[in-house]
Amino acid sequence: MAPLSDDTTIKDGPSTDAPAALPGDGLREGIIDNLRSHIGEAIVDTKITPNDDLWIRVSTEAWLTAGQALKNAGFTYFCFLSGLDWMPSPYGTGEEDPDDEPKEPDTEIVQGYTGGETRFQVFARLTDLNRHVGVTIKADVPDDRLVMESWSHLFAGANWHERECHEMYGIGFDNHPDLRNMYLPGDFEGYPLRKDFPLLARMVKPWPGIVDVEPMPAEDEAESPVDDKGDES
Amino acid sequence: MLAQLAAEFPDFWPEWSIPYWLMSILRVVGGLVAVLLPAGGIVYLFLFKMMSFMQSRLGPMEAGPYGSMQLLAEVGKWMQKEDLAPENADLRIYRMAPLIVLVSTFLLIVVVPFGPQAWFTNFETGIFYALAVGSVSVLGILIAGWSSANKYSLLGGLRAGGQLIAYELPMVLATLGVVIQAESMNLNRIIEVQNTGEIFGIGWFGNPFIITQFVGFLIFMIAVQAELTQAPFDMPIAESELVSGYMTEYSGFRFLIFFIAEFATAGVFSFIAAALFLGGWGVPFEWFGWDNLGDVAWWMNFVGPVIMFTKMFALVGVIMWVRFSYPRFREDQLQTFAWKVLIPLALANTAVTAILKVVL
Amino acid sequence: MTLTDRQQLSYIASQAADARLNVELETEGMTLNIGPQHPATHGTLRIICRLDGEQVVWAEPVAGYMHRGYEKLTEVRTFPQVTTLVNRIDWLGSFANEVPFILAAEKLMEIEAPPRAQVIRTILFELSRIANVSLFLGDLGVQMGAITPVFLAFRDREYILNLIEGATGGRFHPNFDRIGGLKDDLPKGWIEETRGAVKKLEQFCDTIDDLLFGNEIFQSRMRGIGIIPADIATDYGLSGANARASGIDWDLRRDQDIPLSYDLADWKVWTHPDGDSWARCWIRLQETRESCKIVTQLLDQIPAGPVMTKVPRIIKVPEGEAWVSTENPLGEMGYYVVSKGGLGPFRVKIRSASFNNISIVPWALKGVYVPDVITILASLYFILGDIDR
Amino acid sequence: MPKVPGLIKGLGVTAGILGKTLKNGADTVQYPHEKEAPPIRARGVIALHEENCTACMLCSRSCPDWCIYIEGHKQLAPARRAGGKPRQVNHLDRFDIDYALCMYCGICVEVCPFDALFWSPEYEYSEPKIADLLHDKAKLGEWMETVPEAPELEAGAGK
Repeated sequence: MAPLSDDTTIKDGPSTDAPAALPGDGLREGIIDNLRSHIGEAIVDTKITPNDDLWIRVSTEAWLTAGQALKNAGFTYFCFLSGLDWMPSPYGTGEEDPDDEPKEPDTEIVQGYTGGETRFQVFARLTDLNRHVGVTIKADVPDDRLVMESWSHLFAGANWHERECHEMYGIGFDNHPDLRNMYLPGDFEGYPLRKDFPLLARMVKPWPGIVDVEPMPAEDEAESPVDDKGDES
Repeated sequence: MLAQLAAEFPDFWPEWSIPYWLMSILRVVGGLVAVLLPAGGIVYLFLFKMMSFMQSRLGPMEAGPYGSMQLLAEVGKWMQKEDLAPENADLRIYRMAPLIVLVSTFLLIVVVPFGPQAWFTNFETGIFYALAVGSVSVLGILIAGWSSANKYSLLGGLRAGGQLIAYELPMVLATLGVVIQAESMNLNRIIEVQNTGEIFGIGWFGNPFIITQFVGFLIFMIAVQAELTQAPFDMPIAESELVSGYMTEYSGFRFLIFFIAEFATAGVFSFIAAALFLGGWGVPFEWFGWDNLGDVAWWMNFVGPVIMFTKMFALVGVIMWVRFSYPRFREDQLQTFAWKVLIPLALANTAVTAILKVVL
Repeated sequence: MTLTDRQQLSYIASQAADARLNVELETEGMTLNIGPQHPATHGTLRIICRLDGEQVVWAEPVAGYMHRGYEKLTEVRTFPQVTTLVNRIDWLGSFANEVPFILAAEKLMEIEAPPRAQVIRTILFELSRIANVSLFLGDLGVQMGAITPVFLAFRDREYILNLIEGATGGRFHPNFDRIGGLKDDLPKGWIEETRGAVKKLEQFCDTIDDLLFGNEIFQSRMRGIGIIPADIATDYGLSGANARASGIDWDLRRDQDIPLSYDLADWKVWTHPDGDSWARCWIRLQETRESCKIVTQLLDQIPAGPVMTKVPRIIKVPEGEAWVSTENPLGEMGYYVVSKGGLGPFRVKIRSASFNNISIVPWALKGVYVPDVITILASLYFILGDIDR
Repeated sequence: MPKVPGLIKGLGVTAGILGKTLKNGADTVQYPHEKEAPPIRARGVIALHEENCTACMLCSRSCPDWCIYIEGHKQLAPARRAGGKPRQVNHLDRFDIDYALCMYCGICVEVCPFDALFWSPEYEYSEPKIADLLHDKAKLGEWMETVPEAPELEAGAGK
């Protein structure tokens, strides 16, 4: 068998100094219109940051068809797929002074770009390698049934990303061939990337940043722990 | 005084007989030296130093001057290690396997002549014997691979079996040319022929078969490279795929035996190659006016081994040089190479030699 | 897409392997665990292979032995603290990991680093690519039993690491990039030193070309093995040199508008039509040469000025979402940063190249022999920290 | 010129390096006998200038790994000017860095407002036991001697 290309040193790789025609916002609007013509009202919301990026949120049911439509429209390159948990963390960063008044934890769920109604969302990114444009596509995951259509038959690479998402967020994927854990042991309980999953490393040890400067004996403690020694002049 | 002794020495040489027991001890000691000295020398010279220099580093420098005692230190380390064996291993033969490999090396050295009288045995069919016992190590390797109860070892053992058998054939065929030219299978006779022979009437340089049998020499050395499982033919060991293949489960002393056997065999095969193709222990007899083996001066028994060792180290140097420079073949590529290239080539070489022998 | 003969053969072999699994077997297959402790897995990847003889009929990588949960850890860290984490994702080209994250944060804050910082960023980015890929080139030999190249690679990578350490203070984990610029300017004499080191690396590329790529044994091991057609590559999200080796002309340094100074240099994006192991390795060799070229050119074009814009002492990133990806040594590495206006990110999705690159392994290993498993894995080039994060 | 087979070329490369090593010596350094000097900026170990520390906890709070432990107490120091009132200062009782946890990111050195923490290129402080890597302020103070001056900057560096 002869080698596919005989010359081991191909000398004519394409050469460019400047980026090839970069996508404008007109192109991004065209993408939305094109997608709307395929999946119609399933597009819930869109957002374009000028000369930068494009977000599209589709309805839960249209997750698979939207992916298919985008793939047909030239978005053949699968970048990633993952989940989002919009609930604010009840634990904070673990860097609170225990002597302080405990703050009321924020429980209001506020979704990011293109909004949403549910606590969990899945989002994925696809790229059109010819037009050099990418799109982030989002969908709500119903709170009562955390299951989405799987993209793994659409984009083979989604297989692993969905497994990861399932293990980290507990979001199931219908028609996924093999939804085992990737990282964690099979009998692991809980979904680590959910905001209500505590990060043990920050729980088991007291924060060393707690002010540990003993006050002067028999002196009032109103003074700030930080001394003004620094501004010596 | 010394000069006088030296002058008188040849006269009583034929009568100077050694008792049988002393001869036996001499032979055992000689055999150990002829196996272990090359092994140690090769490991230090090539594995520690040449490889390091080729990679722009110095190699071991701490144990002894320039790290020359490093091998002894390593031996000490290996001796101390626990003699581990996998739970499911077939213990008796698992423990036997390294010894079989080492024994085959000792069996090989038996026929290598180091001087006109300095041999262990002088078989009439020396080269036949050498090729025959050279394959014994395959048994050891297969046993090691099978008895380790490890899939990597098994794959390595099977690869080794297939490879060593495939390369036995070109090796035999390559020596055939030499045997035809020398009209003998006795290694000492082959050396004598090389050192008394002449090429197109020029006898000044003798007739080392590397010149007339160059193709045979190449095939022989390639086959040796494969027999020794050195890169580019090291797939039975293949540390990056099979994690050292049949040696995976061996540790401590038993690994040491494998290790010594590997390099000792490299030395012994190079001894044989030197005897077959490079004129062995001899210098062209014409230089000193000798006619045949019987004429050779007594001191060749002491100079001969030095010449042999020099040639051996040169050949091993080439083997190691190749080893440190090349990536390895795939198993099927290796078999293809043996059966489709080397064997036809060796057959053609034999045929041409035979025809020329008859014609000339 | 038209398939070449070789690609068809590869398909046929994998199909045959599939068929063999489905029929009643007279012989029993063997399951071989390659890893998690195995010299060819660059760490702790485990590949379960079902073998028929030495032919792989089914293979699956098992990742996760090194999962460090960085996406969770980012939730309890401030933006400057996250940089130290992402350093450790692809630990061979660590500066390159910082850049997309910092760029994403800068995008949310709507600031841009000063031009001097951008050029220095680009230089360090390319230097970490050289450091990363040169080790790949050396390691490639080890996977095939040639032990000399890896020592040469370690030797010459040292020049680059010394440079990175000289400028940033960290050999492997520079933590030099800051939101709004760089931590510090370059020390005196660094530019001259870099010129010398880059020349050495160019020589290293030539040495490797002679020692390894020119070797007929190496070529026979790599040519036509592990062919990945372009459509499969995009399906799995292969990026970087792996995608370009399949003929996909896609390089994020060139094909996106990003505040790095690649447009100041004249360089090439190499592609190869074959998509086999050889192509992937060869592309990386060429890329190292291109990187050397980029660095040499940019060294002359460092503008004068500050390396840091004005940013508040305590950085609070405004609410929003941003996605920035760059062409890292291993492929496309991106960060999807969600900020809620706090000191730290609300969520960071780390899209690492190796995760996608290695997910193709079950497809690519079907029907190949055990020795080819090693070469295909080596040519796909993954780093465990980049898979597991 | 006919193409040299790669196999021969490869042998030539290794032989070339062998010759170069024999002639010029190896590129390696025989470590305990000779040492390479790390660059000035090298992040080897964090040294503490104890007099400058006010136990303000900034470093400890900004440490991503929580590996700095500080304790202190307030005490009276003699007045700065003659006749002034004695000042109240924070006295440092404990300043430990756990180098087993430290990621060598340097954030603590950067945030220190009083110039009490410095990077030293010193690197030979390995310990047989992980617990021994928790170094106290005395040990951290010793490293102050090895802290080099900051390097000059490359031309064109602006403020």
